[in-house]
Amino acid sequence: MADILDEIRAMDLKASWLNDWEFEVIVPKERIGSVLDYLKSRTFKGFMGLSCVDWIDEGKFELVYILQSYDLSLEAIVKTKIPRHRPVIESMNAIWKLCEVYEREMHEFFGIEFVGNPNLRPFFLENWLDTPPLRKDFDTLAFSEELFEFKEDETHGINPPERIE
Amino acid sequence: MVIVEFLIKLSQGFGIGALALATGLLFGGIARKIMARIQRRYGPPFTQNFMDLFKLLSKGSVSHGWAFDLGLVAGFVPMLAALMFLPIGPFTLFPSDSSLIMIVYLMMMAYLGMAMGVLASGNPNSAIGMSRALMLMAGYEVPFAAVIFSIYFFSKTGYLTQIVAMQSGGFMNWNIVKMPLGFLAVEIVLQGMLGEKPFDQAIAPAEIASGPMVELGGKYLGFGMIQHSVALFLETGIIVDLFLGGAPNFWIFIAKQFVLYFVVVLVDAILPRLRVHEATSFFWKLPLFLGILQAVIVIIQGGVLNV
Amino acid sequence: MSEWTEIVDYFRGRSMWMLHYCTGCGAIELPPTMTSRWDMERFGITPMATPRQADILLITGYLAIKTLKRVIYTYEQMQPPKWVLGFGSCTINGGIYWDSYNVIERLDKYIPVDIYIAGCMPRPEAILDSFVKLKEMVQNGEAKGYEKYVKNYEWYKANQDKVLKRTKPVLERIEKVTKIG
Amino acid sequence: MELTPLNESNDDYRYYELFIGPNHPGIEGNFSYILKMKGHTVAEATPDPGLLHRGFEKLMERRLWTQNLALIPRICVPEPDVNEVAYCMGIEHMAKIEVPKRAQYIRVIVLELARIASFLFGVSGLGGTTGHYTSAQWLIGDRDYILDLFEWLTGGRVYHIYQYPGGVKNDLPEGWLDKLSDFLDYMGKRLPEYDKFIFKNPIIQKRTVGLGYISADEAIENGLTGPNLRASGVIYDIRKAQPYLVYDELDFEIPKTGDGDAFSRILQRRLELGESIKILRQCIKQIPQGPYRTKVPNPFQFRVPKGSYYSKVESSRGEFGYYMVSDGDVKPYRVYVRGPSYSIGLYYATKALVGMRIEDVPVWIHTTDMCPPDFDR
Repeated sequence: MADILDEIRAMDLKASWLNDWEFEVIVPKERIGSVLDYLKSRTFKGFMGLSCVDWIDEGKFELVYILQSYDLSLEAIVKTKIPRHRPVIESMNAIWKLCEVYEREMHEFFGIEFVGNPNLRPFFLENWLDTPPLRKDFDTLAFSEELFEFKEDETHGINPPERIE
Repeated sequence: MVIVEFLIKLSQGFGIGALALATGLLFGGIARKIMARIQRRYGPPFTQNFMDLFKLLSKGSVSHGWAFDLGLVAGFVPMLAALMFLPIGPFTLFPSDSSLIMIVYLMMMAYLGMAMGVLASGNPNSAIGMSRALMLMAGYEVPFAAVIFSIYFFSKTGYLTQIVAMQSGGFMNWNIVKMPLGFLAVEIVLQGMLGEKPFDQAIAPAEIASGPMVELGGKYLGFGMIQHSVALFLETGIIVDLFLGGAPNFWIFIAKQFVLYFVVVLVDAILPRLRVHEATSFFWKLPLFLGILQAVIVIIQGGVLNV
Repeated sequence: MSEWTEIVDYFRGRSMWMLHYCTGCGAIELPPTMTSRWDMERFGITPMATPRQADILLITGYLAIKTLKRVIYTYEQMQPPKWVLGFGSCTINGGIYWDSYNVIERLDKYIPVDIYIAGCMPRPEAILDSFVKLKEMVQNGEAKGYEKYVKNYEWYKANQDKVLKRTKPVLERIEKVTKIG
Repeated sequence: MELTPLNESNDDYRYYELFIGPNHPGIEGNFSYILKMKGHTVAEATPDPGLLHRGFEKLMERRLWTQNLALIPRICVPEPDVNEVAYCMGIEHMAKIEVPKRAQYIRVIVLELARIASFLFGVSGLGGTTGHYTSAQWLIGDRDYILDLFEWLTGGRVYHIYQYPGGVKNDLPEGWLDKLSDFLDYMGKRLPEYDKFIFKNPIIQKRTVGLGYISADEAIENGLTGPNLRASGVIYDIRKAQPYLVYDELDFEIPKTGDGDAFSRILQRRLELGESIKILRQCIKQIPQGPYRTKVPNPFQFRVPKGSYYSKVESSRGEFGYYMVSDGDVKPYRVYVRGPSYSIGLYYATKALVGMRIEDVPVWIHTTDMCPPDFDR
């Protein structure tokens, strides 16, 4: 079990255990494809999820790939950072076809471009013209107040306030 | 005097229609109650179907073009017309010497009319539903035809009143005793005709959102409901006349009908729905086999042995 | 004439077919309401599969913007008389999602609601209670939400369009870093 | 006038579009597939999610760590406790809070009860889809006994908001375990009836056996988890492989069905239900006395140390994972939720539904037991 971490460290990557079954690997952006490919060949066949963290002060997006090995009962968390002002990264759909959907979601919620993903159409949101909503600089409360115009005093009575006969 | 006779016939016709409708609705209500009890519920009042129909007829409705309207009329009128040939207890409005064929033909016409109407709505769900209904019809009409053939051969007539008369004189004269296999086939066919599970593919709500009825609303659905109630009366009624020896009066007639329908409801409560091609191939296996076997037996009895 | 209306209203109240649009979490409390423990068929209320056949539109919970569009389509396909029940706090004022960017705040700005059921989530008793209340309202000729929709159509339409047909960003794109929360 | 030729090369005449959902009785929740149909057969399926999207991940960044406990059960409605437990376990790991043994047992009891409730709900959905309404009514009726137990324990029928970092909100009420044991006896009596009525029903078998076969490799490649994965023959259960809470002290098996078709998926759930009952019985016997929670600081000052963690729990649908990032503030910096239905509902379905007849689509959806809220979030 420990040797997988040694192997990864031998590739000049930072890796550490989070608990008995989870370890994290920090990978530079250019090598993410080859590292994921390597991990897949080392029985990490299950692709569990793709997440993104918006480190706004640092000006970086951190992409987090969560992989699962059913043979070793291990979970690998692979992290990479990309610049926030120009978020472009290669798509992983050559390794897992499934990635396509996760990337489509991250594209919609963070505005990250995945080079090589053929399908980055809108997914969860319809007619979305604002800042991608999960970015830290998107203010959901202001958006909600502006669009839905909800005011406390309107709640009384169920009639349209004006023009009621 | 012709006019008086016409008026009498007309009012009798209306009376029969109303009676059939009321009986059908009541049966539906009782079936809902039985179903609820099987499902450990209290269930609606058994008059619920009357209220539903009244409400539907008082509701606004949207038409989908003239073919839609015409189709519903074409689905509803032959059903009523078929009713006029059915001996209900001792009474038949239009005695005809080929009433059996007449009824079977008119019933089929009604379904085809319905098909034309709902297809005009343009909703793909109703198209799928109707194609399923027609496929199912292709399934159950074949064993039904085999049974009708046996009846014909056995009774040497298509005159329903006469078939009923031949069965008079006690239980042992009923066709159910003489042709048990045919009756079994017809009871299975009835399940399909009424569209009860496992043969409710046409209106499968979870698959195609109630199929042909998907675009029917308000008064149109009300007419659909009338058609279904009349069909329920007609289809159980024809089996009572063919196999259960008719009835000396109206009350016994509907009691016999209800027994038939009760079996259908019980089966409906415990079985899920088949796929449509499975249902059709089922009809072409067991009921058709029973029907043909019955026909063969009848031929051997009547033609060869001269019993 | 008024007696006839009273009779019609009486039967309308006794036979209400329901279309439950499972917009949100509330859908989970509907099966118990329909089934053996609470059995709403006692009151003549049956679930229906399509909007054409339904009298009641039961909105079970919050509405995402995308759902709102479908709900409006559904509502407009239903045939009068029709009534809307708003189920759960989310339909009243956004509930727990009051600050969400994708959940509308108040349902009756977009379609007329006859009865609200408060709570998150309301118990099946509350749903049945609202049905009984709606029945009384219908029988007394008070539930006229659908007429209000026709009368104030422009008002409703303007509200709907504001949310559904956005042509420019709602907020100005802020380049500078703002503190959230 | 020129007519468009009606031949093979003209696709418009061969296909039509059919919406299954969002407002369709055959689909679970508010979710939609746009099917391109040829006759009665599906030629292409496009999922259309987002109808339930509430922006949970955004809202959680705006609320305190403990406030979020009221928000997250709403991610998966039929089985809300999984979310609470996964989230609390994540906080406990990052903030290094010890959870007393009794609290861990209570969590196991709650999780397994929720699993049974979710099973009953799922199979009743299958009953509704195949037109087997009687079974749907019976199962939902029985599920209510569980909801009553939950109501007694937590005050809520559906959403419990019972877990708390460091343990649970309050101790088991007096006599609760006896009632639970009564319920298990009742369930034990009902199960053979269900077997006869549903799982041995020839028509249910006819409709599900051989439908939507998934091989083991395919299941792994497409990110399936939980019973769907195990039904394909990959025996992997987080409760066994990476035991959390007190699952390593309990004795239970992972049943094997392994045919990979729709029937083995529901059968897998049915067999796991038996194991859940076994677990619950052991918990009733083994649950120790003691405190039910570790005190944590005032929620307004409750800060989780800097760091990130992926915590996961085996739910009745598969792996529920929470990837949580803290920057040492009173609010989470980022929480990512991995719903178990995500990959099967949004990705695998586009491949699996192709070539299926329209009547099989809802049945397939219900046998995979997908839950749209957990991928819409």
